[in-house]
Amino acid sequence: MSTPNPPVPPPPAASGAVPPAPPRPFLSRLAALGPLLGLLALAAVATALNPEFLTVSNLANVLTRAAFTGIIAVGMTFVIISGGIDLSVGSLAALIAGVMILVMNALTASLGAGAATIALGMLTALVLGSLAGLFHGVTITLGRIEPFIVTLGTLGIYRAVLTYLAQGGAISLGLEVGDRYSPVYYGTLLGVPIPILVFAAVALLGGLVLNRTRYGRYVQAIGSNEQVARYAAINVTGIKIATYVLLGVCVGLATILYVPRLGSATPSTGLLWELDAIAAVIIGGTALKGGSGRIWGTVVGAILLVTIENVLNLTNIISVYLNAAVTGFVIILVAFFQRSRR
Amino acid sequence: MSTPNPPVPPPPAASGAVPPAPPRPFLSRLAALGPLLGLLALAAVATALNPEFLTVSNLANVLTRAAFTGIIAVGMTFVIISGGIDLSVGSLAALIAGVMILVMNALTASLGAGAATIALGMLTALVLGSLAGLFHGVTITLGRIEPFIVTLGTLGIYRAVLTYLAQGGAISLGLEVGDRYSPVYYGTLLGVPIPILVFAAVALLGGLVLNRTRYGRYVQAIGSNEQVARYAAINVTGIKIATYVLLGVCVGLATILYVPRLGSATPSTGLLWELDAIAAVIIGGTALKGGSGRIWGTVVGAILLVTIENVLNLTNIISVYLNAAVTGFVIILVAFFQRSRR
Amino acid sequence: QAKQVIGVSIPAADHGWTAGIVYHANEAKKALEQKYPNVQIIVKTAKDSNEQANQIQDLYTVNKINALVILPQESAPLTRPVADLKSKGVFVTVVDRGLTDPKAQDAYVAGDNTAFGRVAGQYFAQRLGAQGGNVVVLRGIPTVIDNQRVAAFNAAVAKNPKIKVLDARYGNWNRDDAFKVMQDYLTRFPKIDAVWASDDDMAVGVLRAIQQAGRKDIKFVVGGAGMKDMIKKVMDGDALIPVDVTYPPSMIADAMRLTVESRVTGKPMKATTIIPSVLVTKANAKQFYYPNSPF
Amino acid sequence: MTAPEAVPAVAFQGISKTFGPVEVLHDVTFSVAPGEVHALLGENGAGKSTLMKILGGYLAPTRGEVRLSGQPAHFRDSRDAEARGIVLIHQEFNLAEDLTVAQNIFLGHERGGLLLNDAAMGRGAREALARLGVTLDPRLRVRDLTVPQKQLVEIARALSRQARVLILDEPTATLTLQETERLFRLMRHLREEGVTMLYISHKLDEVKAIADRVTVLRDGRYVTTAPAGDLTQQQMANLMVGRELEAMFPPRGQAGPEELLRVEGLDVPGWAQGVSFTLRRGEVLGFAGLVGAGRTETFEGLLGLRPHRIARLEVRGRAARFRGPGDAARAGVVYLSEDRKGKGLHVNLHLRPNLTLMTLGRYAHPLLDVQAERAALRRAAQDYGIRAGRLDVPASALSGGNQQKLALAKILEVNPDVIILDEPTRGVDVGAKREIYHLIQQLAAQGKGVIVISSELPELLGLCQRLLVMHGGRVVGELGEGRMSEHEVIQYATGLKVDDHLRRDAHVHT
Ligand SMILES: Nc1ncnc2c1ncn2[C@@H]1O[C@H](COP(=O)(O)OP(=O)(O)OP(=O)(O)O)[C@@H](O)[C@H]1O
Ligand SMILES: Nc1ncnc2c1ncn2[C@@H]1O[C@H](COP(=O)(O)OP(=O)(O)OP(=O)(O)O)[C@@H](O)[C@H]1O
Ligand SMILES: O[C@@H]1[C@@H](O)[C@H](O)OC[C@H]1O
Ligand SMILES: [Mg+2]
Ligand SMILES: [Mg+2]
Repeated sequence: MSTPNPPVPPPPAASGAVPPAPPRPFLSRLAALGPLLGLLALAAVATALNPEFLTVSNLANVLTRAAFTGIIAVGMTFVIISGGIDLSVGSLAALIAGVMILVMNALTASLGAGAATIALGMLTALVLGSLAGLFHGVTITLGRIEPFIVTLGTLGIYRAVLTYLAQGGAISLGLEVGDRYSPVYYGTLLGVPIPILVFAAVALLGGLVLNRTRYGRYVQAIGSNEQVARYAAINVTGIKIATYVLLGVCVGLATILYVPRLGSATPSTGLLWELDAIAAVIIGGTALKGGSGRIWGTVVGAILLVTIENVLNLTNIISVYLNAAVTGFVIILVAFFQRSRR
Repeated sequence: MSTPNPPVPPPPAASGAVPPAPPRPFLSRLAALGPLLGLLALAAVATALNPEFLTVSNLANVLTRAAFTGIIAVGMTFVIISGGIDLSVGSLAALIAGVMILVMNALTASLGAGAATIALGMLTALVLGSLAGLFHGVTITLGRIEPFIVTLGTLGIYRAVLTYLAQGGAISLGLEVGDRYSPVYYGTLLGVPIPILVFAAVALLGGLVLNRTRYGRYVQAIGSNEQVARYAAINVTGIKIATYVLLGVCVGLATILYVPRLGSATPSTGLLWELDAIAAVIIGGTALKGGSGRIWGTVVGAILLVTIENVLNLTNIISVYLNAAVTGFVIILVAFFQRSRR
Repeated sequence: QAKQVIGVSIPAADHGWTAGIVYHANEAKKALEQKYPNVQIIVKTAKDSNEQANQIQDLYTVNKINALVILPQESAPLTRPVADLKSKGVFVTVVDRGLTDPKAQDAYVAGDNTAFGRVAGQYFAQRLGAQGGNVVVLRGIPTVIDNQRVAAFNAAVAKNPKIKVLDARYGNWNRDDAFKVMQDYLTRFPKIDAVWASDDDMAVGVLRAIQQAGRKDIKFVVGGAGMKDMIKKVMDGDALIPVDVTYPPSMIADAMRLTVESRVTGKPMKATTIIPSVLVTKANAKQFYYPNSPF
Repeated sequence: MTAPEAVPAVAFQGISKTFGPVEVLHDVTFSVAPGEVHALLGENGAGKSTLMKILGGYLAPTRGEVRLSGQPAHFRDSRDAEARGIVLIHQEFNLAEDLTVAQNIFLGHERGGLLLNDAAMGRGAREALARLGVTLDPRLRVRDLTVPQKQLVEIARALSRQARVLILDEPTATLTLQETERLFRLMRHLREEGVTMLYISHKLDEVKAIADRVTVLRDGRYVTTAPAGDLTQQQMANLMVGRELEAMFPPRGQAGPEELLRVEGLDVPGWAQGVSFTLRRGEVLGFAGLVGAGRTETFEGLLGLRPHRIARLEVRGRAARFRGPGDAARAGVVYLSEDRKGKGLHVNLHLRPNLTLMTLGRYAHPLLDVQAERAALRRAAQDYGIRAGRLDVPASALSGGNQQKLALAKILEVNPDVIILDEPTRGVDVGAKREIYHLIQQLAAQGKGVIVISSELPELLGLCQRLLVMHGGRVVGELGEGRMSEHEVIQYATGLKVDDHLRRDAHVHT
């Protein structure tokens, strides 16, 4: 099996047994851009309704907000592509926020309200996130329980534990640490808000991992056909667990950015983020049943969802009661434009 | 290979290859009973904690409450088996409740507060439910949009429209119609509350349709492999649309039973019912990716979910903050016991 | 005179009381804009704290508001975002659910949550009298104001040692949940003398559950906030609903009016305006009855 | 190179395998010499694939062991076996449909460091395919490939590994002569390099052509091993079925006068153009052509499964229109797909619902009569010789050939007038093939019209009264009984020859 020149003569000219593929039809390429076009259309409408939409400060606001669920959605993309789902991310974010604040408040006594305390708080968030992900992954793969069930269960558990820690009220970050920590959300680097930078980094890294590493390849293979992956000697269990851990880390990261924003955790922190994150992934063109997907689509999806809300805030034409209806309508509309792909 | 009689030739000499089937392994049968065993175990614990659990009136309460999401979950079972999902059921229930009440209040003027008004109100509910289902089905199949997206969109739309109709407040049923209508929820037949009877009827019918009719078989075939179903001359589009219509009718029916309970519809009516309904289906042993499932499992799942809540209310051992944690834990536990099936 | 843009940010109408808030805010907007042609009022509703934080950011960045009237979804999470706006020169009036740091606001208009619990508690203590009785409580959703109310209620009820609070569970300010919790209370406790539903929406569910069970042991139910149907019952002398405790959603209109007036006239606004929670009885019920409000 | 050497490359020693309560391999012992092509023969369900999966590390034997070059080998998994140089080309495709050709070929063996080197893998995939004489864009998603293309990818994947022992489980089932010939050339080349090959096929002529030695399994038991040269095809067949097999092809019947189906000017955009033909009662009409000639797509178009245009369609003399297979089935026209797993059979469903899927109306009164369905299944299992350990199992538990029989049984349940069979004997053993041929003739004798699309020329030549040959999406030749010969067909199929009366639309290009 080594000869550089193929031992078989080239096929006779007449055969053409398997003709080369025709170029991918233009329309289907266009459809893949569906969510992006949707976002651009929405932006155009928004600008027409209120030119303030296009100001740097407004766009910065929009992107910063998209960062939280966006970062989570990047992790969720991996989970969904591998054929899984995670309903617990919102609750997990709340729990992480609560524990992280408690840890930082406690550490302030010994370490002061400085960088060390904040760093340890951040570490707590990441460790907690990955532990939760590990638990999900192990229960789903080795425990052989549907991901929907496992994470529906932990959705309840995490939020309840937070409510318990907060005794029904709020867990608030000490003022001094809060001030030291606040640049993580409110600060900018070269004029760009930190959360946007982190979001961009996570998205780029996510795209790279998904499309250019073995791990990403295996995630797609598993989601496409678990049996085939197993036959290709891929460690299906390990890879699947890793997707949940990855998502857990993303949740931890998002929480790290989120805590300085509001400086507290309450029983309603992160409520329904799971829906937003999953919606961003699906709007972005990843199929719910897994197998294939794209990170940039997810990013666009996350931004799109936030933009709808922003546009609604910028204008006054719709009854306040109907906001959710507009959001729903736009979501369906955008999906309609990318539908021919499937 | 000789007799011309049937369309199919007689056995070739060599075949006779079919030995009688040995009984199905006991353990796998047991695992299929997972949710039921879970329910029984829970009931045992509940009785130990508070003997009141086993009283007729408490069980009647539990089953009556289970009826709403239970009826919806029966419809949801079909949708999920066919490979779909519907996130909008809770919002749809709220909208139907609102419109139904408005219709009945309006009709009271002309038709009086009698049976005719109530019957037309019920008809409205069923028609509305099936129209919504039709919209979902058509958009999903002919519009080729992921069911997750379509129903996430309508989830927002329906609730927003209700909020708009109620101007944010409550839409309340006229007192007189309310009184005439109330037996539909509060009444009993041979000592059994009406909602329980309806739930039982829906469940039986659902089981029959799923396992013993052509339609049910087609639903399973489509969920198992849509392409194969198409090649087998099954009207995939029609059957899929029908599952959503069926679910819509179930939502209408559940709402018919629900409205007399509180006599009003508010923006929080039916909140998160979709999660309960889907959870009931999955806990009952239907796979989220479709292809196969069982109605009785769904019924047990729906009852189980309500029972957990009931048990928590009947005892005092757990901090109120942690209720949701117990629910989550029990859900995972039950799933664990039926896991070996997969 | 320069145009004044006032942002009003309130919770979405997710239950009766917040529906009242939305209604009164929109009514006040109409009235105030009519009265002051130079004033523009933008009313926004938010379904959770996060969305509300986004919303006030948008009101500032895009609508360039001069003043903000806000009823925060939750206290702690909105403190920082509101403080941020104030630091940028926006005049801030906070309504009802206070912020955790009063420095983040210019003015505060509120119902009295402690009084809300206390007034109800006092009624229980007095009404159940010497022989006392068994009481069950339905709480709202886990929030600071809910904690305040329950604490005040418990403190007031404790004055009567014969009263036993059997249990307190969340009904989430929701009719449905209250119905279920009450059903289970009725199963669990053979003798209940009175129910503190702590909210009129929840009282609706409680009444239905009692009616269904056909239980005669419950002497009365107290809700709260002043929903028109409940006020009507008090007015009509319904035995089960002898009293109500006010917590009027019209406080949003008061806050808006006070804010606009101070902006237009330049006169300073009072730092704190507390709208007391009072006991509604058959005698005074008429003055709390607004048949046209959705709440 | 035919004599078994002292140390066999592979030795099976007393291998048994049970699935649940059923034992499907019983004490199988034989050995394979280094550098030989060793064919494995046996009826459908004889246990060939199971044995090969054991060798490939995908299954563990219940008893017995595999020895490699004399050393006992206990593989933990397929990766372990691959590390020892054993590579298996699966009978059922094992491709991740969402991944591209290149991604599948290198799945589990990606090239590159921290970041994957997609360019290198693309080149590697192209080379691997080129060795098979295939030019296929490695960036295509496998989902979008035709069945034969998938098979070629599957083979290319195995070839891209450094195999010392290569197992080919029915690699040619979906290939035509040309690809098969190319594969054989490659196999001979590998043999020269000392690669040991195990080869499974139901095409006995191929076995004669490529194998050095032959081992026969019957009902999971070892029967015999013999040099391929010492056995005639007839003898091989007899050994497999354990009795004397009579003539493969029954005598052809006579087509009646009545026209059952008339197709005029059928276009399936991108695949076929101007296809016209008629089918008469009692006729068996063949469609020949190379892979990619567009036969499958022509009929998928006809049935309304693909976008298509048609100038005129008549069923039994009446104008008709098929918007989908439902319309066709109602008109008495059914189609058996060549893609069994993807389009033909619900592998996750049990046998019973599979069998009755198209004829549920018969069992609905209005509730389905499950007893009657079971009876139908028992009858079909008898009639079609479907061999299964148990009947209450998912279709996936059947061997490949038995799945094919079930798929065939399913469409014939409809009792149609026009039966279109796309590769009906793909993966079917000789005995069963013969049964299917008899079945086809019998259906024709009952007055039905049968269209057979097949890549096995002998089959078409032995069965059909008339043969249409397609090339490049057009019908280029029509051969009546007199003119049917392998040579003629290939002339047409490769585009070297076009019938005059068809030339008008058949613009031939190379
Ligand atoms: N996973 C399984 N579970 C149960 N039975 C199985 C399983 N896999 C194979 N079998 C059974 O084992 C027997 C041998 O199957 P196998 O696939 O090895 O046959 P084969 O010789 O390759 O047949 P074919 O020529 O049709 O491919 C069959 O009866 C089949 O039904
Ligand atoms: N990947 C491809 N992309 C575009 N066109 C293709 C591709 N592969 C094949 N074709 C075209 O598709 C047509 C039909 O291919 P297909 O292999 O299904 O034909 P077939 O005659 O049914 O072959 P088979 O012998 O497998 O039944 C041919 O015209 C060929 O040019
Ligand atoms: O929404 C709450 C309402 O329901 C309660 O009665 O009073 C306080 C409000 O914030
Ligand atoms: Mg096989
Ligand atoms: Mg073909």
